[in-house]
Amino acid sequence: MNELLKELYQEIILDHGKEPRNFGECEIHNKSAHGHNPLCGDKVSLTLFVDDDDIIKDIKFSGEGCAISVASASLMTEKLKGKKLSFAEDMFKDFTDLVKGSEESLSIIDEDDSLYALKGVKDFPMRVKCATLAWHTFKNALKE
Amino acid sequence: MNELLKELYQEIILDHGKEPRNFGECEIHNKSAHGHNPLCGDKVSLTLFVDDDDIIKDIKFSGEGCAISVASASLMTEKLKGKKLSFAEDMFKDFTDLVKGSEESLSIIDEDDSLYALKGVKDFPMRVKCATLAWHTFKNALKE
Amino acid sequence: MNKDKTLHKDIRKDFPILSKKILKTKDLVYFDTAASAQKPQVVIDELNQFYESHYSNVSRGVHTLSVESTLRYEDARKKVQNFINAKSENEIIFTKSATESINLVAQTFYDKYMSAGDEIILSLMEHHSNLIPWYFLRDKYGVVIKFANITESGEIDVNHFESLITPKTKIAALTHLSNVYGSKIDEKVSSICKRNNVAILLDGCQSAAHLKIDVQKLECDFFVFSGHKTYGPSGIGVLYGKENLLNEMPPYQGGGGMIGEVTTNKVSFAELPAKYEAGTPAIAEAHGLGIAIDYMNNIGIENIINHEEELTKYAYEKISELDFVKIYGDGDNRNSIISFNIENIHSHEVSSFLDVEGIAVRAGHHCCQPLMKHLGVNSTSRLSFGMYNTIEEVDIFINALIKCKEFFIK
Amino acid sequence: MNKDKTLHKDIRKDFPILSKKILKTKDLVYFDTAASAQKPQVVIDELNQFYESHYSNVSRGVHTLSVESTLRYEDARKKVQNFINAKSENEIIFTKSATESINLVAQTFYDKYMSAGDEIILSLMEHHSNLIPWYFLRDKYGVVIKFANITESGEIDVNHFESLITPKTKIAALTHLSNVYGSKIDEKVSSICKRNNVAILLDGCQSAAHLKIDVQKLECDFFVFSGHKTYGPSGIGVLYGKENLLNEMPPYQGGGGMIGEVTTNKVSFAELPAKYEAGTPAIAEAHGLGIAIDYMNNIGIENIINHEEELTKYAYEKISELDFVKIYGDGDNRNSIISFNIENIHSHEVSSFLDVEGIAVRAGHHCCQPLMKHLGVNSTSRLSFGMYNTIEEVDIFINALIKCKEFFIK
Ligand SMILES: Cc1ncc(COP(=O)(O)O)c(C=O)c1O
Ligand SMILES: Cc1ncc(COP(=O)(O)O)c(C=O)c1O
Repeated sequence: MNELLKELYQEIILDHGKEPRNFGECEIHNKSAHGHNPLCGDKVSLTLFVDDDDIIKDIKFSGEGCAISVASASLMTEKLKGKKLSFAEDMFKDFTDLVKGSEESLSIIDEDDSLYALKGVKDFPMRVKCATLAWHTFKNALKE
Repeated sequence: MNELLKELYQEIILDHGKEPRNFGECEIHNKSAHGHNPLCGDKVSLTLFVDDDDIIKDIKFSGEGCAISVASASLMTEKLKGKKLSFAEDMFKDFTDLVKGSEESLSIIDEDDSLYALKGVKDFPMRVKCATLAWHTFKNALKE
Repeated sequence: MNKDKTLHKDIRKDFPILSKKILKTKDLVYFDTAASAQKPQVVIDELNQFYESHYSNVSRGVHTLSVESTLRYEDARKKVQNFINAKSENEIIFTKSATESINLVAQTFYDKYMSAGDEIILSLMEHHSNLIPWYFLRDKYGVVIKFANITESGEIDVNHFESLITPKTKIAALTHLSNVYGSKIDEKVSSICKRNNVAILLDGCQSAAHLKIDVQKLECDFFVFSGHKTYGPSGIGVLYGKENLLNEMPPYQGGGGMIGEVTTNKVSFAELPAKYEAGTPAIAEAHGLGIAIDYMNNIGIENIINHEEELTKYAYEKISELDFVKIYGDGDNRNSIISFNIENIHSHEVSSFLDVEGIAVRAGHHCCQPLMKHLGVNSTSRLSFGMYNTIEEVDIFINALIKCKEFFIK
Repeated sequence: MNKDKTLHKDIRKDFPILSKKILKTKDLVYFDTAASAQKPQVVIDELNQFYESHYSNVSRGVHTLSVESTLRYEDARKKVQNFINAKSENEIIFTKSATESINLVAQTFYDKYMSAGDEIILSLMEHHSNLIPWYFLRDKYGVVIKFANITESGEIDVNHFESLITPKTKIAALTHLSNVYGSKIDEKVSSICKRNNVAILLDGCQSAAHLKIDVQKLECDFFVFSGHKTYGPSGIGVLYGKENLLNEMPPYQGGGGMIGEVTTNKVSFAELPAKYEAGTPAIAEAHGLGIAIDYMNNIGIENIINHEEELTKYAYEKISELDFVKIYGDGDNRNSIISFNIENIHSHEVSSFLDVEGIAVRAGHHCCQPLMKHLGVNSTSRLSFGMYNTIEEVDIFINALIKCKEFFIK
C-alpha cells in the first residue's frame, strides 16, 4: 500500500469519516454557519453555543462530504468543545498551517494531538479545502 | 533601392497618389458610398452616375489616404468611366486577385493595364486593404 | 499516419506528457480529457516557433511580423471553419473559452431578440457555463427559463422538451455531448427547434474533439467549443454563429479592433468577424488551435471516433462487472465519458486513491450541480478518454478501482 | 545579470526573435513593443515545459496534474500581486486582455454604483479599448461621458479635468501612459479623484512593462494591463481592483468556477478572485506571464526604466534634428514611445519603407481616433521601445527615415 495514502487515511480518519462525532444540531445554539466547497459540492452546517465567558459549550455539525472533510469536522468539534474562543482561533491557524505543510510554525498542535492525524493532507494540496471546510465554516459562524 | 519597394511604388502610383484624377464629387450622381479602412482611419467617398443602360457615365472620389489607396482610387475611376457595370464587376474580381497575388486567375487585366501597376501590393499583404478600399466602396455604392 | 487499430500506440508518442511518472514511479494514465485534453508535441512546438520567429500583434501594423502573425491567426480561423463546416469564416469568432462564447451569445441574443417574459429552454444536465449566462438574463431582465427533463439513460426527454415550447420561446441552449453521461443529443431536438422557430445553441465542448462536427447538418444557430479540450492551447475558445444572426446582434465587448469609426460622440462597428473580437486576441493560441485541428485531421476524425468508441465500450463493460460501482446513464449513446460512484466511498477518496496509482480522473460535481441534485448525489467520479488512451490503461484502472474499494471498505 | 549600461547587449540574446532576418537579409529592428512585446526564451521554454509536464485543468480535479497546474496558476497571481504591489491576491483577476478587464469594470461598476445621468470622465487620448466599453454604458443606460482636454505637450489638462467633476461624476478612466505620446499621467489626477470621491481606473497597458507600478501609491481603484505587452504570452490580461469594490460589484461572466451553489432557481457566487473568472482560464498563459514578471524582476525594473529613458531621449533628439519630421507631444515626460509624421508622406508609406529595411514601426491611428482628430491627422507612425532595443538601432532607424523621405519626395 502506498505510504502517502496510509498517511492520509489513518485509522482515526476513516473512523471519524464513517462515524462522525457530534453529528447533528445543537439543541440550543447562538452561532451557526453553512459552508460548502464549490469545487465538489460538499457541504457542512455548524451550530455552536458560546456562553458569556466565550466558552464553546456545545458544537455540532451536519452535512455531506468526503472522508477527509467529515473526519476533519468531527475532530474539530471534539477538539473545540469546552474550549475558549481565543484558543479556537489559535487552533484554526495551527490547523491550516498543518494541512498546508507549514509544520514548523505550529504552536499548539503536536504529534500527540488527534488533529495531527490530518497531517497527510499536505501531500494532496487539492484536498486542503476538504480538510479546512469545517474550520472556515467555524470562522464564519463567529463572524455573525 | 529595394526591388519590392520599386515594384510597389512605381512612378504611376506615386504620380496618381500625389495628383489623383477624378478627385471630387460628380455634379449629378445616382449612386454613392463612403468607405474607410478601420485599421488606419483612411477614408474614401465615391459618387457615380450610372445611366439606364448601366453605363458608368461619371465617377469621382474624394478622401484621405496613403499613396496606395489614393492611387488605386484614382486609377479605378479612370478605368471604370464609360464602362458597363458588368465589366466593372469583372474588373473588381480581377483586381482583388491581382493584389492578393493570384495572377494566374486574371481574365481581363494584363501587363499593359494601368491597374497592373498595383501588382506590387501582393508582397505587402497588410496593404491589400489600402489597394482595395476604393473598389469595395464601389461595390457598396452599387448595392444601394 | 498509421490508421489501423494499433494507431493509439503511435499517437501516444506524440504527447510528451504521457511519459510522465506520477509520484516518480507510476505511469500517468490520463483519464481526464473531458476537463482538458493534453497537447501533441506539434502544437507545443508551433507555439514555440510562433513566438521565436513570427510573433507580433495582428491586424494593425503593416510590417513583416505583423503580416506573419495575422496570416497565421486568420489561417486558424479558416481551419476552424472547415473543421466544423461553417459556410463562411465570418461565422467563426475567437473567444477566450466556450464559457465566454456562451456569455456572448446570451447577452447579445437577448439584446437583439428578447424581452422580459420571453422564454429560454435549457436541460437539467447543462454545465454551469451553459446555465449561469442565461440565469443572468433571468435575474437582470426577467426572461423565463424552463428545464427539459433527463431520462434515466442520460438523454434529453424529447417529448418533454417539445412540450416546453411556447410562442414565447426564443432559444434553446443545450449540450451537444453531456460531460457527465457522455450522451449525444438527439437530432430531433434541432428539427423541433427549427419547426418552432426557436434558435438553438449547441454546447460542443465535449463533442468537438470526439465527434465529426458539421454545423450545417446539425442545423444549429450557434455552436461553441474550447481549444483546450480539443488538443489546443488554453486561453482560446470558439463561437460559431450564423452570419445573419451575428450581423444583426449587437457587439459584446468594446475596444480596439472591433470598431469602424470612433468620435467622442459615436462609434460604428467593424464587419464580422472583427466586430466580436475586441482587443488583442489570443494570437498564438488561435494558431495553436489551428495546428491541433491539423493534427486531428491527420490522424483522421473517423479513426479517433472509432478508437474512442472501442475504449468506451470496453470500459463500460468492465466497470459494469464491478457490483460495487454505479454508472450513471446506460451503455448506448455513450461517447468517451463514464461517470460513476463506488458505494459508500466519496468521489474524492476514489480520485485521490487513483491518483497515487498514476490515474487521473475527475471527482466532483463536474460543474453540473442541478444534474447532481437530479441524480441524488453530491459528486461523482468521471473517467474520460482522449485519442491517446488505451485498453491497457482501462485494465490498470479497473484493477485500481478494485484495490480502492478494498482499501476503504474492509 | 549584468546591470551596467551594456545590459541590453546581453538581454538581446534572451529574445530569440531578435536574430530574425527580415526579407532574408535585414536585421530585425523591432520598434513596435507598444503594440506587443517580444518574448524572452525563458517564457517560451516555460510554456513548453508546462504543456509537456504539468498541464491539466485547474482548481477542479484532485489529481497530481491538476495540483501542478493549479499551483502554477495561483503562483502567477501572487507574482502579479507583488509586481503591482496589490494588498491581496484577491485583488488580481485574470482576464483575456486589458480590453476585457475594462469591459468587466465598466459593466459591473455601472451595475453596482451608477444609473442614468451619472457621469464618467475620459480623456481625448484614450485607446478605443478605454472608450467603447464606456460608450456602451452611455448608449445602453444613458450615462454621460465627458472628455478631458489634452495639452499641446500631450498630457491631460489637469485644470480642465478637475472642472469636469460634478456630484454626478462616479468614475474616471484614464490612460496611465499614453500609447501615442508616451506621456505619464499627472499624479494630481488621482488625488483630485480621491478628494471628490470619484473612482479611478488606470489603463496600464503601456506602463506595466515600462514604469514601476505600485497601485497603492497610485491611489487607483482599478488598474488593467495585458500580458502580451509585458513580455508574457498572448491571451492573458490582468484586472486589479480594490477588494471592497470587487466584493460589492456583481460578477461579469457566468460559468464554471465562479459559482458557489447552483440550483435551477438560484445561483450564489464564489469568493474573490474566482467570482470574476468564469470558465477555464488562460492557464498556461497566466503561468507564462508570471515567468515574464520574474524575468523583468531579474533584469531589474529600474534598469529597464533607465535604459528605455536613455533610448527615448536619444531618439527624440535625433528625430527632432530632422526638419521634415513632426513629433507629437514634447520631450519631457516621454516614456519609450514617439509618434511622428513625415510631411506629405502617409504613415503607411513610412512603415512599408522601413519594413523593407527590417524596421518594424506601427502606422495608423493606434486605436486613438478621437486623438487623431484632435491632432488633425488620420494616422501617425510610432516607434516604441522595449528593454531589448539599442542606440545602434535608433541610428539605423534615423538613416532609414532620411532615405524614406528621399524616396518619396524627390
Ligand atoms: C493604452 C492602451 N490601452 C488599451 C490597450 C488594449 O490592450 P489589449 O489589446 O491588449 O486588450 C492598448 C493596446 O493596444 C493600449 O495601448
Ligand atoms: C459541456 C461543457 N460545457 C461548457 C464547458 C466550459 O468550457 P470552458 O471552461 O472551456 O469554457 C465545459 C468544460 O468545462 C463542458 O464540459
